[in-house]
Amino acid sequence: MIRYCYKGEGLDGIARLAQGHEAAFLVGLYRSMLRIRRIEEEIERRYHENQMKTPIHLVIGQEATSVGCCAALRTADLVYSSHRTHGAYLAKGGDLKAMLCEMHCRANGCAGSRGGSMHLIDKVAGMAGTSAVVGGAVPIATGAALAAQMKHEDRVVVVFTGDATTEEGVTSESLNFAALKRLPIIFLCENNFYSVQSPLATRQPPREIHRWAAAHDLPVALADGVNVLAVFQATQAAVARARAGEGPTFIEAPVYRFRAHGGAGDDSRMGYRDEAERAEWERVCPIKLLETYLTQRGLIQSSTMARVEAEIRDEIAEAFAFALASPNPVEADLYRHVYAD
Amino acid sequence: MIRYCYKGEGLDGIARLAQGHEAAFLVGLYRSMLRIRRIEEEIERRYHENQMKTPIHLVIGQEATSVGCCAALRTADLVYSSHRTHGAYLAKGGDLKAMLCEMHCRANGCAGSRGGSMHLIDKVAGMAGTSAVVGGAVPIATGAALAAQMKHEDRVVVVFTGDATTEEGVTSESLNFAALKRLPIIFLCENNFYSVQSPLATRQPPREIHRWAAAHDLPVALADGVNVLAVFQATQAAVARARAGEGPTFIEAPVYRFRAHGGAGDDSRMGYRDEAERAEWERVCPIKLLETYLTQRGLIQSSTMARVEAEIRDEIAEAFAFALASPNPVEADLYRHVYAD
Amino acid sequence: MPWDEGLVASLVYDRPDPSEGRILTYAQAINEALSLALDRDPAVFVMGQGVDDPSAMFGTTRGLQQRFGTARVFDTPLSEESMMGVAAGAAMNGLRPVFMHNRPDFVLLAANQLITHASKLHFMDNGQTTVPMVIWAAIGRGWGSGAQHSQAIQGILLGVPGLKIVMPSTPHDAKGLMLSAILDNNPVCVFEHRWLMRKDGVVPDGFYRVPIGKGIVRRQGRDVTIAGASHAIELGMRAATMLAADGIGAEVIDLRTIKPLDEEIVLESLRKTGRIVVVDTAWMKGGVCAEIGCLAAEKGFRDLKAPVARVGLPDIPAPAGFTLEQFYYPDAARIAASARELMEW
Amino acid sequence: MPWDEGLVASLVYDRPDPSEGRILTYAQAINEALSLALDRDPAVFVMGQGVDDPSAMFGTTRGLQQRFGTARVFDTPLSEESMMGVAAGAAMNGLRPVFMHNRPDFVLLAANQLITHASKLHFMDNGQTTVPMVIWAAIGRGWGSGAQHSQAIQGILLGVPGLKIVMPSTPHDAKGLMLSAILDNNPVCVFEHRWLMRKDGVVPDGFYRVPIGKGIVRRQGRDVTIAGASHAIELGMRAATMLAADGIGAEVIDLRTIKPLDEEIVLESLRKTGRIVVVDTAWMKGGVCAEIGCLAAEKGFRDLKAPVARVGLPDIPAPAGFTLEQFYYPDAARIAASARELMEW
Ligand SMILES: Cc1ncc(C[n+]2csc(CCOP(=O)(O)OP(=O)(O)O)c2C)c(N)n1
Ligand SMILES: Cc1ncc(C[n+]2csc(CCOP(=O)(O)OP(=O)(O)O)c2C)c(N)n1
Ligand SMILES: [Mg+2]
Ligand SMILES: [Mg+2]
Repeated sequence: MIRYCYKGEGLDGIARLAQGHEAAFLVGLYRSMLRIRRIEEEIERRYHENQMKTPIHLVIGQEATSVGCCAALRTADLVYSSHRTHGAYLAKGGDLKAMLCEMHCRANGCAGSRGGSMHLIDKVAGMAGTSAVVGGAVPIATGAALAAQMKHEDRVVVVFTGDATTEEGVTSESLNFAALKRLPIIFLCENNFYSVQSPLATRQPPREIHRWAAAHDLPVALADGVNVLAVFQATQAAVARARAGEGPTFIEAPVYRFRAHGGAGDDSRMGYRDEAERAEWERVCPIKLLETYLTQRGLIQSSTMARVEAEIRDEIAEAFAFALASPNPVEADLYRHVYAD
Repeated sequence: MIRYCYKGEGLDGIARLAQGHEAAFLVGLYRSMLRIRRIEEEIERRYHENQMKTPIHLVIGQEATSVGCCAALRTADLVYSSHRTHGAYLAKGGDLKAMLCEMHCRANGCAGSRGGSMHLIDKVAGMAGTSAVVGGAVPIATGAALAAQMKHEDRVVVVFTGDATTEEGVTSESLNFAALKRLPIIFLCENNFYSVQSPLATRQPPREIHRWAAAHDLPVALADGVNVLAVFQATQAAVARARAGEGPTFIEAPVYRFRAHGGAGDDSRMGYRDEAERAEWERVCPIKLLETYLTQRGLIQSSTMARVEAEIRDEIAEAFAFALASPNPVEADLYRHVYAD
Repeated sequence: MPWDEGLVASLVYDRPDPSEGRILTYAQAINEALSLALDRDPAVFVMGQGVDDPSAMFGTTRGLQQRFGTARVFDTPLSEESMMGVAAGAAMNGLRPVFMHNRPDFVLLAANQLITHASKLHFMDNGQTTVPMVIWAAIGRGWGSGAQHSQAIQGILLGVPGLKIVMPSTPHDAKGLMLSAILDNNPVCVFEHRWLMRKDGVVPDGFYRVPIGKGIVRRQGRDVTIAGASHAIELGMRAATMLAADGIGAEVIDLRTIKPLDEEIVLESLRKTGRIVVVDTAWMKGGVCAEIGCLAAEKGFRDLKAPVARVGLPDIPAPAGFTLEQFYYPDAARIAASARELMEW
Repeated sequence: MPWDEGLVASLVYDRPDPSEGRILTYAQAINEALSLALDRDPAVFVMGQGVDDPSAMFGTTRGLQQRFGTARVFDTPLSEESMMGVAAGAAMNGLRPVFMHNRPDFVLLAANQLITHASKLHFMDNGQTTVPMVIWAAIGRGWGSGAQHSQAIQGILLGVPGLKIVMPSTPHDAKGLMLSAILDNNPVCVFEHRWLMRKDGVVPDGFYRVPIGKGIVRRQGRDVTIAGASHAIELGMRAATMLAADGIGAEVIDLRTIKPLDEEIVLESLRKTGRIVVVDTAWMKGGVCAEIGCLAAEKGFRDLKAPVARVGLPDIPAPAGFTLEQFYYPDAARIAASARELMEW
């Protein structure tokens, strides 16, 4: 039984929104998504080797949200996220080597092997932080937006959340506060209909998440989460509002994760969701959709595609090699940074 | 400056809703409200004597919500409330002597002098419990409703909350759960526009509380909180739905407290709210309104009114005397009921 | 062995001798306890995120929803604070909830309902209401769990009046203490260590209880007492074996309940050994180690021949990386070294 | 003397000699610290329920909003968990929030943000972010505050790595520790006892700091150490006077910071006296009393001439009623009695 079907416009939606965008921009989005996909696939492929002794929460299938959103941001803008953090980290420009070092528990990981895959951070890129506690990053991002406002900085904050995150009271509290203070923040809710193996229907009454958010008195949008341009557009509008001092926006983007909640591979066969449901969503894979559009319109050559694949492959191979050759932390590292000086 | 004006229909609203109610019923509501008012006034009058070493949160001005709501309930139905608990306790039929003993820290207080005025309880009357933590009683009441549902009991639960209570994330969480499970519960939000000395506008963006609640996917109502019949009617409809297995309701009732947040007397002169605002609301004092209606229509005689006043006066005098003559707890009491057997 | 696997299979246990009785894993023993409790009393129900998932909370809730229905075994929204209050409210009204969390960190989201409400309402109401509920959480470590997914919170909750906390170390106790917890008329935290979930042990059939508030001597010894609970006992027993090789007789006290504490069993052992190493899976500061260390100096002072020693976590958040974890978590060798120091004092 | 009054004016203090310097109350000293900090550094801001109320948090925030504006001194919604996260997020981005709570019970609603986030993020990020924030709360008791409005939570938080906790006992320290807390680059809980708010004391003008992590000897003595912080020092000093009448010399150690603890000052005193009574305004189990009691037996064992003694709250929720409160809370007499017992040991 398919519980959650795709309700967007698919290729038509892409075609409609692609109007007026340069080919290079579209190819850039495509490349970004493909890069994340390939990195995730490589992580997944190697996971059983036990070199990455860390939980992983793959974003395969959900690349359009991170990429579409971050394309509308500047480096100075800040991104926060939850446990499912690879996509946001990479889309915001986070360093791949530092990420893989972190996942391999190496001393030069982006969090010095202290954070793990759920705590990717790259301050230079504006990937500001994450929380492994669902909802944990929401008020922190709200506080970052408050700081931007108080310091009169031209900076927008985005926090990525899941559907279940809206069940945590702290999310309601934070929406209220952001709306009250008109903070420059965007709540980007990736609604993938599941929390681990629990479907939305066992956790929330039949309502639309963005309508719930709207009741907190802030503008909301529903953006097709497999359409990178829809996410881009919605974010762009929200960013403009935030920069103009008009306050927060909540964006709901329905998406689907093609893999298990955590770890490698899909776990649909365990029975909590129908393989047919995943198959339906795989037909609107965000990368495939954009690829189809680009190739149909002749906006990308197959030679370019091959080159992009090769570049990505090389980058990934090098990054993994780098991580595996990197040093382990030593005991003294444990005692550092418990307190800040 | 008057920040929060009365927006109801005043006497006209009473007149409209009084249609079809027996005089005895109306007089009963009047008596109930008056009794609460007189009890509160006597508590207030004596507070400076330092015999009641307990915080107090008077409901003077807010009597219609407790009385209107509880008039639609049965003894078997359960009421939970927050710190502002006197009204709900008395309207639900809680024992006056036990309440005053509790406030006088006597061993025979309704909570054995262990709870104080914020923890009034009378299990026989269905006054099930309170929390001194804002929002604390909301999920507990929701759990009581879950118990009623699981045990197939014909029992409705009401939880009284304030406007600020809706800012606590746990309220959002509880509304979600109640709606999801279609629990037999009524959230009665007494919106008196202030939390201690903080006006609503410094805590919430300009939105209507019941609309916020509605976004959690449950029926909501806005009932004129100075009109005891409006509260009665809204509760009655909610109770009918709950008994029919149709789930929860959220009722917002705008009201005004005539006294300080805590303690005796009004504190408007401290400047956090305008005395003119209180004066405006005093013109629609819930008791006065109903009294005017009853006398104008000849539904109550002045002799009856005098008798009611006298009865209440005597009851109060006796209850205070009883409390003052009651024994103090002894040291051994402290060690009881830390753990249940 | 990624993630889930890594989290529960990090220790290799000796298999018990099957001739001694029926062998179950720790997780199966909990499953059996829940099943028995649900069967005996219609007031019992099980709630928690993913209790009806295919992965079934390490197997502890396997089959329960199928057998007892969705009304009595149900998944919840991600609303820890509200759900804790819902459990308390249901408990105050005649039910016996078992509220399960797959990590103790998430219990902290409900600190207000647990600490300020569930644990205190019976007292505040002068005994008029009881709050019979079980708060179950799998504590643990390893495989990158890090600072936000592996906090052992027993020390934080130790000072909360009205609460009970049990931490079984064997499948036998996991079942018997779970049944006691469900039958108890107070909020009882049942903290189980992930690394014990696969441990085998002899588990009696049918209904039985292990009393809350009573420890047990796991190994006799005259020289030094090693006291702890849960996974600390695993380490303590191995340390005792190491010490025996040096001719040091370690007495291992499994507290089983850490609140209310079986003070007498600790003091009794101290009377014999005069030395104590307190071991805990949580932080040493202000937790179980501190409480028992203080107890020894307060009520067992006359017997003390050497300083009290504590072995637990340093005052540092848990690191995520594998190498750092090895430096962070105490092991049997560290316990043994600590005991040896006391012997040389 | 209803409610608010009753809560802060329950003790009568000796007035200090004005010739010693400028006299302020404890609440005024805090007010001055906040004012100075806001003035010196635009990154500092003050938030909390009612910080701009006419009653101004016992006067500690009086006039601040008028002087520094609504952007830097603001009231908040009733959303403790989110506001704690907001403070942490602001702190991680260059600001220095002071988040005020008029009761510590409400801090527990934010346990997740405080314990699992603010305190650990600096470590988790490998030192890349700092979280300089102050969590202020007025602890206290009396006048029916009861189980849900007077929990002293320092013991609960003692085990949390990455957090600092200060508990000043004098107006001088209230100012100096508040300034240190605001300048510290970590989350610092500043717990102040309501009953101290009216206490007078000599408070230097201008900017100064009392170092975090350093205790102070309030009274010298050779026979027994009384260690504690905040209001416990008030009681301890009175107990010392009582003991002096019996010819017993009590040394009173004001810890000032309870995390990180000044272990050396305790051990040093113990070297002299060999006896210790640990006093705390919170529960004795697993809290400050347990930690220091254990410390004495762990690192001060050689000096101990008698068992460690703890004087704090029993393992019982706070009762609301006045009479019961008298049995519940420890006083100077109980401390003195405890010390006398140690002398007779
Ligand atoms: C407060 C809290 N509760 C439970 C968990 C366990 N958990 C980790 S991820 C997750 C799923 C969250 O679902 P959602 O927010 O929809 O994000 P998704 O995983 O679907 O991207 C859960 C329940 C947690 N990390 N934090
Ligand atoms: C969690 C929590 N935060 C703060 C307080 C302090 N407090 C007590 S009553 C109150 C006002 C609550 O306002 P509202 O819910 O509107 O109820 P009202 O007092 O207006 O009836 C506050 C802030 C509290 N008791 N609990
Ligand atoms: Mg999801
Ligand atoms: Mg209000």
